[in-house]
This record gives sequence, structure tokens and C-alpha cells, in this order.
Amino acid sequence: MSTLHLINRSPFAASALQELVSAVSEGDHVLLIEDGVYAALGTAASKWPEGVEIRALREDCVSRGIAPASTLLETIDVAGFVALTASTDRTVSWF
Amino acid sequence: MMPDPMPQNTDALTLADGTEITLDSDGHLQRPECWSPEVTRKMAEREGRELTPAHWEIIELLRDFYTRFEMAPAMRALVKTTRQQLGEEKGSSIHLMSLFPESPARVGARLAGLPRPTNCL
Amino acid sequence: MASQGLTYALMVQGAPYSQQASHSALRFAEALPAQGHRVATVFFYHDGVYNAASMMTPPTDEPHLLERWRALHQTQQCELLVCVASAVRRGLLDHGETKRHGHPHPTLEAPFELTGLGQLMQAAHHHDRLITFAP
Amino acid sequence: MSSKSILVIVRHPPHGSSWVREGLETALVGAALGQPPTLLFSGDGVLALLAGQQRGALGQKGSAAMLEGLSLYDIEPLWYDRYSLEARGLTLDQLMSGCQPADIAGMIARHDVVMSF
Repeated sequence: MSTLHLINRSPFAASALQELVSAVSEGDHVLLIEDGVYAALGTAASKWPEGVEIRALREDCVSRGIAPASTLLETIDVAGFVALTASTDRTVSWF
Repeated sequence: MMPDPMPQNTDALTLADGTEITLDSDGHLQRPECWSPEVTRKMAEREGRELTPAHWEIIELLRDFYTRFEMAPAMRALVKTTRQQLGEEKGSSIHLMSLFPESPARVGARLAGLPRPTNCL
Repeated sequence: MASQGLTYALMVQGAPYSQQASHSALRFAEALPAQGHRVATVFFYHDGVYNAASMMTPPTDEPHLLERWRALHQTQQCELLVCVASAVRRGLLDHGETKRHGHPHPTLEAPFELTGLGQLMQAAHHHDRLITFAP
Repeated sequence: MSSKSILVIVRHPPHGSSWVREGLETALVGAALGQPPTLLFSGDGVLALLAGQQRGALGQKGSAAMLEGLSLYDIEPLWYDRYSLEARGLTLDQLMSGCQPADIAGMIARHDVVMSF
């Protein structure tokens, strides 16, 4: 039983990412989409609980000029996004 | 002649002092703040309903619910609030259905002068 | 390990052309069939109801979101449900609501349907996944 | 209708946007259909639970009155995230009645479907 958390807010404008830290369980997945991918720029996404996988949606990184190579985060395409929604039990959107 | 400013699908009640109270196409008050007990009596009269004290009890309860919670109750909440305020016997769907057979929450709210609900299930 | 053939409900809460939510939802929905899944219900709520504005007229060099929703309805046979309470107060009325309120023209047309929140609940219960795309 | 458990999370403050009211409408409809969802306030959503709220300047409805009526729909208690409350310098005695602290991670894990507002 695991949850996929979607975040579409820049961590520099909203506290959704911080709030999410207390809402994840081990085995959960976090996917940064839309403005959420800006979390790849700072250190916001580096202080993450153990056992939780965080990734960024590649298309939203590319359109914003955040080349996947320049980030430490793993990126996935929309097919990977679909696959994550199917392999987890529920999806929660943070906005 | 002045053009009619109201939509065509409206209807009106005329009160004893000549005041016109407009209703929407579902029979709800266009301006809920114009409600008075006479409005309820006129509505009931037009629909051929006889209002007993048991009806008025529920109408008052509906208005009180709306004032407190800014919404009209769905059936389940109407039963529960009736039970809390008027006791087990009256707080049953059987009692409420006997008063407003079509749909106690919907018909009761309309007669109580509450606004048309925005969300149908 | 991906399960086979899931049905999805999407809740779209962002206004078209103001936020990315509609684009994200369409991109996601259009990617479902490749993995054997399908979107069964799209429910438009909050400012998402503007996605159903029948007179939506974007510049020709931008995605036409209304057309994309219609195409999605065609290809995946999904229902396009619009919360009636959110839509009517924002000026999106189908034929019935237009008549009821005495307005001249509908601003929402099939395949979009005005429905209550009960339909969202039904979709949440009946389909395998519910994904929210918010502004 | 199959019975999945539904969690409604409210994460926005009242008055400034329609999120709280729309979240509550959703919860109310679930309850009217016979399956009251769990209702959880997190982040700025906890501000919707503050006691002593009123209507807006134009007479626009807030959400406090609606919240007071939820127990009649068997939506109770009003769960809140204690860290969000603390972060805003608030304590339980400043909230309306019927509020209880929740473990948000556990609550998400226990429900089949989560809707956020």
C-alpha cells in the first residue's frame, strides 16, 4: 500500500513540499510536476525522508529550461507518470 | 410599455397588502429575504397543501437550520436535526415523508423560503 | 509492476489558459491508452469548469483545449462532467439552465454535461484511480 | 455503490478562495449519499477551524457556519494536522468545537481515495 504525491508548486513560493514531509509514509513516491519541478534547483528536495522516492516530470523540466542533467533528481516522462499512478494505490495532489 | 426585467420563467405570489413575491421556475423565492409566514401560506395554498402545526414545526426547523449553518439540510441531516430538536418520534423519515410526501428536504426547504440549492446529487 | 487496464477518473480544478492544470490533465489522459488504461470520467470543478466554455476561441497557434477534451471524449468514450453549482455561478449554462434562468444562449454544450457532486463521488467509487489536476 | 473510503483534505485558508467551501460541499455530498468521508485540515486549511469567523464584507459566505453543521451529516470529528496548527501559533482552544488532532501520514494510508482542496 503506497501513495503517489503530486506537487505542482514551486518550493520557493509555497510550503506544500515542507508540509508533505510529515505526510509521507515509507514506500511512498513523490512526483514534481509543473512549477513543482523548480524544487530540483535548490536544496528543498535533498532533505527527504528515507524510503521515499522523489522524481521530477521530465517534460516540465525541459519546458522550464531545467535540463535533467543539471539536477540530482531522477526524471521520468509522462508514461512513467502513468505507470506510477497504476503501481501505487492512491494519488494525492498538493497545490 | 416597459420591458419585463425578470426572466420569463418566473411566477409570482401576491400578498394581502399587494406585494408581489417572485418565484423562480422551480417555485423558490427569487429573493429569499422577502420571506414571511404569509409567503409560506400562499405557496401552500397554491399547491393545495394544508399546513398543520406539524408542518410549521418543520418549516421553522428548516429556517433555523439555514440560519445556523448557511445551507439547507439534505434528508439525512434533516432527520437528525429533527430528532435532536423534536424527539425520536418526529425525527424519523416516516414522519417527515407524511408531511412532505414528495421529498421532505426539497419541498420543505422551498416552502420555508430557502434559496434553491445549487447542488443536486 | 503496472496493473492492466485500469479506469481513471480525473478531477480538473484549474482554469484553461490561466494554469497548466488542463494541459497536464490532457497530457496524462492522452498517455493512458498506451499502457492499456483509459480515462472514464473527467470531472471539472472549481475554475476547471471554464474548460467547458463552448465559445472558447484560442489563437490558432495554441492548443485548443475544448477540442482536445472533445477528442478525448471520442477516443476514450469518457464522460465530461461539469459541476453544476460551480458552473452556473460562473456563467456556464447548458440548454436547460439557460431556459430556467431566462438567458438567451447556452454557454456549455454536449459532450460536456452539467452534473452534481454526487457524480464525482460515484466516479471515485467506481473507477480504479482518481487523479486531481489543480491550479 | 462499492464502498471505498474517502479522505477529503482541505489545505487552503477560508474566505480568500472557494477551496474550503468546495471541499466541504464534496464531503457533504458523500455524506448525503450515505458514506460520510473523513475530513482533514492541514497547512493553511487549519485556519478554517478558527472560532469567531463571520461573513465577508459583501455578505459572501465563509465556511464556519457550514463546518458547525457537519456533525448532523455524521462528518465528525474535524481532524487537523497538529504541526500546521503549531506552525501558525495557534492552539486547540482557539478552534471551534469538535476538532481533533490527526496523524496525516497514517490517515492518507488508511483511505482508498484522497481528494484535496
